[in-house]
Amino acid sequence: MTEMLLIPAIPLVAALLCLAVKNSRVREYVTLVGAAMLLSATLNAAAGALDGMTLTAFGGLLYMDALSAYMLSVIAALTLVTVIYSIEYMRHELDTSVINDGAHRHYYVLFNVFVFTMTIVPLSNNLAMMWISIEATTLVSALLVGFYRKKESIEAAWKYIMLCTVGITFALLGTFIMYYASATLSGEGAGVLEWTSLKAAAHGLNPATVRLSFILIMVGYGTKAGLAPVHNWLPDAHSEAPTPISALLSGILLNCAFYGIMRFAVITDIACGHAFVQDIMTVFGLGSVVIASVFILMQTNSKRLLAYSSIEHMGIISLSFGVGGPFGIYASLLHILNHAMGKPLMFFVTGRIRALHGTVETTEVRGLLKSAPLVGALGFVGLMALTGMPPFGMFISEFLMFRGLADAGRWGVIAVFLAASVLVFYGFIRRFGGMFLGAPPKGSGHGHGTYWPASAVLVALGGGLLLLGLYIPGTLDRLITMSVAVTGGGQ
Amino acid sequence: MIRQWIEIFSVIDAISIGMLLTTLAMNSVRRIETCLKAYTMNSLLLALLMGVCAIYMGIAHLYIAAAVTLISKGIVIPYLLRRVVRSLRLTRDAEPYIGTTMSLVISAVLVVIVYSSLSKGIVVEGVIENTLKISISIILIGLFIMITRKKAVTQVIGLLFMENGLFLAGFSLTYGMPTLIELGVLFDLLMGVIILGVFLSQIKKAFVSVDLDRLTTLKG
Amino acid sequence: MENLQFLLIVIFSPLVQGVIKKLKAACQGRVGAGVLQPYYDIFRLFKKDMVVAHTASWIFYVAPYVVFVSTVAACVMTPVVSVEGATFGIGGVIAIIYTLALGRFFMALAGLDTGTAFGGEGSSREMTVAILVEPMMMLAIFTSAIAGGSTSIATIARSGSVFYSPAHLLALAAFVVAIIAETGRIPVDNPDTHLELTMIHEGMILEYSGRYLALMEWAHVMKQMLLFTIAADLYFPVGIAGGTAGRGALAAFGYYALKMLVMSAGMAVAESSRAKLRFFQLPSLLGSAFVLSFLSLMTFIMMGR
Amino acid sequence: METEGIILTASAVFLSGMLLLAVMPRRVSHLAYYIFALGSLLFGLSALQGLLFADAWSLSAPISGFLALGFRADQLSSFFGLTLSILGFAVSLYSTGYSKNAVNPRSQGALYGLFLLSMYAVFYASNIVTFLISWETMSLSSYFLVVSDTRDEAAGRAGLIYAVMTHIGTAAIILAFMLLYGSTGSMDFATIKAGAGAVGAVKSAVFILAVLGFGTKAGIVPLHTWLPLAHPAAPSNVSALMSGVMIKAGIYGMLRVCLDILGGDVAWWGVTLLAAGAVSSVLGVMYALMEHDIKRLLAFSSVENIGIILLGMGASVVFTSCGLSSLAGLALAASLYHVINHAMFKGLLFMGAGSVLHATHTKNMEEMGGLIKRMPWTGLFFLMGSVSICALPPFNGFISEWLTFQSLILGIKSNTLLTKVLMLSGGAALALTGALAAAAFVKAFGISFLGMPRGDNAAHAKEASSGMVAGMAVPALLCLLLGVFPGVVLRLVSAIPLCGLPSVSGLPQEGMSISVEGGFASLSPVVILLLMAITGVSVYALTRALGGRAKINIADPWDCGIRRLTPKMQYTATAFTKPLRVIFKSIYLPRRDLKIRYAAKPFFPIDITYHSDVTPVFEQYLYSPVIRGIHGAARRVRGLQSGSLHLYLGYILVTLVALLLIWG
Repeated sequence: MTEMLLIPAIPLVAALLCLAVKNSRVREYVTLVGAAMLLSATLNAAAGALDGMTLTAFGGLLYMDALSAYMLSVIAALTLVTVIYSIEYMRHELDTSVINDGAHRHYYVLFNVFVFTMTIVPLSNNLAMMWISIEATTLVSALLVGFYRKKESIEAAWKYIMLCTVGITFALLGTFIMYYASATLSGEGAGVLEWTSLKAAAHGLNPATVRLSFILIMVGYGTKAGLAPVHNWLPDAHSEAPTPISALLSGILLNCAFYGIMRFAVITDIACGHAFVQDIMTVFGLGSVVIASVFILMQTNSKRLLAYSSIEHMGIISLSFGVGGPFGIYASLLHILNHAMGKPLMFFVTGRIRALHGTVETTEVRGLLKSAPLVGALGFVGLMALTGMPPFGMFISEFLMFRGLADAGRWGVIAVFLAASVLVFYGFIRRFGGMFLGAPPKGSGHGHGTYWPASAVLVALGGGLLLLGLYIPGTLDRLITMSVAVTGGGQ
Repeated sequence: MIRQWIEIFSVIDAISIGMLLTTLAMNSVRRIETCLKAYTMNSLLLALLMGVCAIYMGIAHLYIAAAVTLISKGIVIPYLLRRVVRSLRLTRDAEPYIGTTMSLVISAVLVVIVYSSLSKGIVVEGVIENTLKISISIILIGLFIMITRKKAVTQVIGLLFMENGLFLAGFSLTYGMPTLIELGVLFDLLMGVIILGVFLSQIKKAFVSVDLDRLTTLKG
Repeated sequence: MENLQFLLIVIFSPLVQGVIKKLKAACQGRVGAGVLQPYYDIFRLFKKDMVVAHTASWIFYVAPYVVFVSTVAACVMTPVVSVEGATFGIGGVIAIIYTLALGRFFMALAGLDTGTAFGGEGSSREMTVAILVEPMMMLAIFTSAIAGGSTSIATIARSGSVFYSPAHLLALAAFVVAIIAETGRIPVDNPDTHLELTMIHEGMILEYSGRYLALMEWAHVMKQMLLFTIAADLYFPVGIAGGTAGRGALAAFGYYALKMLVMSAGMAVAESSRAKLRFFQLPSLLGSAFVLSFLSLMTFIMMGR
Repeated sequence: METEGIILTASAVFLSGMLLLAVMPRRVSHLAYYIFALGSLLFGLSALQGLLFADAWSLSAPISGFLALGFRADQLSSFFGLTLSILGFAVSLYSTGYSKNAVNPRSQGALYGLFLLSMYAVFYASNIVTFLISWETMSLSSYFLVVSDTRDEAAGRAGLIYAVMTHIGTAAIILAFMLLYGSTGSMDFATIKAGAGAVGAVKSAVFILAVLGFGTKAGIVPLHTWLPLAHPAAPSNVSALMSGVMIKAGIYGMLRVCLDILGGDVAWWGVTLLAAGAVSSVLGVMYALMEHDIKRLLAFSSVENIGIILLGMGASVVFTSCGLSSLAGLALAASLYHVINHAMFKGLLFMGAGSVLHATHTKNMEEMGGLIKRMPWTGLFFLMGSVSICALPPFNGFISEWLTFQSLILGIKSNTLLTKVLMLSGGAALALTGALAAAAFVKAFGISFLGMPRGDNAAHAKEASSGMVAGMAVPALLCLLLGVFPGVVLRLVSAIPLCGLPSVSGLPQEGMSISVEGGFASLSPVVILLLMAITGVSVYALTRALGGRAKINIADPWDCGIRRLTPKMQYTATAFTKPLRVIFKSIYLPRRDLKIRYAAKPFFPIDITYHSDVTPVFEQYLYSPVIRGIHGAARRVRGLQSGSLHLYLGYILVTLVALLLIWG
């Protein structure tokens, strides 16, 4: 109970403190400490979940099982990472007087509120509650996307909020219809929209109704999760937001939205049979992978390129979740973690490139391996990881997805996916490889204040990806397996 | 005895159809003030419908819901929007991408699609049988309006229409959710509108106009 | 005893060369030198001092020995008058051809070693010709090998199985062209000239003198007689000792001498009745020979004989 | 000592070397290569044990609940492991000298170690996921080695093409493996093999994918285009390993999947392999002939040799499909023999090229010449390598090509007309290849090592350091030994069940000589060698007897009396191959441009620039159009993200409506 309530409380308090304090350094440390506490609280709760206990609060409004615990730990861990990098990034912005102190405070307040909203998502058992929190994440992050108040950032934020609000409207409609489906079954009442009770009653739900609701959910949350063909806000928002925020958006926000889809998919799976869910999620997943691959090929702005790669990876996650089975869902969850490590790593790298060269255009930067060895090397690590190369984590999750697809006999899907992955690799190595290799231009790489913990974080992320490529620690393995059990997959 | 009256004259259907008509009207309206009026009308109808249902079923918290809707959608949001519009000195919307007749046709098609796909799929009975279909049609038409309109403000209005439709749907499907949830939803929407207002003025500042054709620098 | 029959080639090859020269002279209405002239030349060269270019490396000094040695080794593997003998198991016809190729390889290197234009020209052309000749020779031999059920010349010769079939005649035709090319005779090369633009073989060994030249020349005539011998074994094995129509050793000698004489005559006539081709017309000649040998192979596969 | 133990120690040695590189100062970083040499020795020891005593060790470690890293050695893996160990040892020795002038020796050294280790992992991987991980690690480490000289823009481009091509190949491999897994339900090669009967329908699909995937790595024409770019761009010690062993990993993959797992008993598979082999060998060597960049020449010749290996493999498959198991064994033995041979001489030649590059700072043969006088050892070893690769007795190349010839001629025993014709045509192709190769390497050795120096760098070249010489000596010696004692190799090869030689009537190795198919042909190279030695001695004696001591007068070469022969007057590499450019112009599509600036037309030119090269057919007519097409399509698709919010909203509406219509 309390340990669960602690999780959202911490960032909320941090936000209020940031609002209060004048000194920018203090703000940073408040946020840092908050993130650290958040992580410890989450892991503590997750440890509980590992022992198979599920927590509830506010009469089942909040609820935590292995899956929520897993998502929360990813969120908390990435939050800490991002805070550490934010410190370096925002200091640089202050020093180069891109922003003033007010904006600095503004940033940290919103940052914490954003984290708060995201922690609510996995905790909410009531599906409408989940919707509210997801919508809340949109509203807060929109302000962060528009942080710079430049033309482009405002445009990006506008598109982001417009598209996501429209999308999420359908998600709410879907939720209503789900409510109706369960209400007609088990009468009115507060418990009607609770995931736990819905899952329990799923067999009896009217398939047609549930199908309609899931279609709406898929479009609604899919928009937010950046699944093609309703992904269009994503490249703009990711490229215009401050780099740490881009990392958060792509690393966990997308997954929060996808988390909503997961919860609904579980119910739909039981109510309408697996085929329907598998087909619709495969369509969205494969579509995202293919479209993203084509866009990656031609992209020269490294942040936009990474944004499209996020679309690709959400596609992979959806694809593998859709195929289901013992491997598919495991792969999907594992891929969420891998992506939450690889994408921030790459975003931070581009952040440092921006600090070094003042641009993120791949065509204008050369020879990073020479001028900034750490950035160059880790950049290559991130590149290989994101393109699903062994010995990095994503290869394992993608391989498990192949296994799932092979079990389902979906050779065509594998073939198409592999073709697309070749394009992705081509685009990545062509663009980023060009940045890292070659001779650095004269007088480039004027050093900027790097914050050593940030460097440590970069190394840690790279190391983590390598580790997950060769060995998945027992606890993690168990947590994921239990989450798979929660979704009812694996039988 | 009122219940019979309501049933005889099938008031609920009447009101919801009224909402549909106000939405369809958006296809032809050009002056932004008028758009706002149409929206206000639409919201008032929604509140009225809730009220009627409250009487019809005599569920206490439906009165609250109706009241909240009336205040937020019928009064607060239009007021906010009007202020924004005034501050931005907007009068007419630019010519939409699709002409009036054509867009009316498309809206009709959307309605047909909704009716067909719902009647073969989801089964709902009782007073709300039509309301649901109408509400989903309203949502789609609202989206369609957003697609055709060029000015940011009119897009926001389209979005608000969608939300009215959404509320109609939610209401007809759930007879008002647990109040807490409902308030949360409303709060979110309110925040959304406010933030949209903020961005509207920022757009005005940055781009000199709120003509959305200019918001196309990010592509590829 | 029969293991030493290769000495016949080593010893008599200059004689064959002499005979060919004599017959050629006869065809051209000259008297010509005596048939023993090549011996005199070789012996004289052995006694002479040597002039070596300062640009030469050790390759230049080694090459003559390698060429000579490889040719002898090839001779050892070839049955001359008798198919009995332990030395034929050392390696079949493929081994023979590749051993000869070793000699050619070093000769070409020697041509490049001194860094003169003639040497380079000679090597370049030699290798070019080799590229066109070697495959066709191989194919011609494949036919016999398949027919004889072995790639060892002795076995092929012993099993006088299906000779004088269309396949064999085609193969023979190709092989004759191969011999002409390999021995550097008209119309492929002109053995008698040192005119810069036409030399192939002579170009490569232009820098040589004294005993090295002697070795080179000797190896060359040995190679010529060796090829005659192989042709005889593959296509006219009549009268070879231990063969199907096996005679005694003496008769075998007789037959062998006769075959050599006939071939020399043919060579002489061919050479004096034709003009040398331009280098870039060679491909058409050798290419058609290649087609012949390929056809022979195909006909054999189709018809089985 | 237990083989597992040896393996683990060897791996530990490698890792320690890599770690040491991280900490040790730049100056002494070359010492790490001694550690790698030691590691290779240990691996070699274990591989020998695996082959001689057929002890199959296996190791495994879990990745997650469902996946495990697994390694197992059977004779096939051990054979390739042995090949790698020998060359790895030699190249590591060589690198102790060569790496001294590397741009970034430490990272290069670490990558080198990783590269070697990953190749072992590929050969010993026992399940799909392990294989793929090792495979990609191998590709990546080699990619980074190719681009390791970051100053070199061309290397960057070569690396890009290499990376993309290899990734395409990997995609095909993954699909092939997934088909195998899907139809047998197992990830472990042994289990898959056991259940291979169930593969059935998709069998041929797997074969095609495997040939495409592994063929890309092996460099089969027309999938070879990356090879002549990447191999020359890499540091020469790495080029030696890439050409010597890495491309054989492709061969290993084909053997493992198509022959070992799927049984390789389908006639048209063999036909396909034969055709691929013939084309690759002929075209490969033809392009090699036209190269003036010595490393590119060697790279193209690798394509040729892969072709020869494939000829043997294809023949073996055909024979298996005809039920002629003994001949199948023979053909496969030939192809495996060529695998180890090519590893030796191509490794040697690349090391030699490396020393030349090291000494003259150029890869262009037109600037070399006369090197044999300044670099006697390198010259000698390069010559030995050239003789071996031209399949001239008594060196090793001859043995394997001889065996290949025999198996192709014996193709007459196969049971369909097509296979008979194809195999003998393959023989013709092999003959042609041999002749072309001879020309190519007369050029390679003659132009760069003989004659007069064509440039200052060549004139002042220095012999390579002792470490490099030692590194070259090892394979050079082996080239001779493997050529003289074929029985040894054949015994090792015959330990591989695929060759099934114990059951074969062909190749009973009676001591020194080998005989094929009950005396169809026989060969005893050692006798040939002895013959040559004896004749050599006796001839020398004869000349002494006839002419006494040689009296040699050193003089200028014959210069037609113009008194000074300059290096410019020598035959150049271009001139050497001119006749072939003319003869085979339909294949080469040669391009020449001749620029003459006149003082007074037409008799007094100031200078003449002549440039001539051949059209890269596959790049120009196969790859460029495809790439251009893809780029064009991608550019057009980008229109979807036009930046118009209305359009995006439209997507949402359309998507929703579509879904409603499909599933609603």
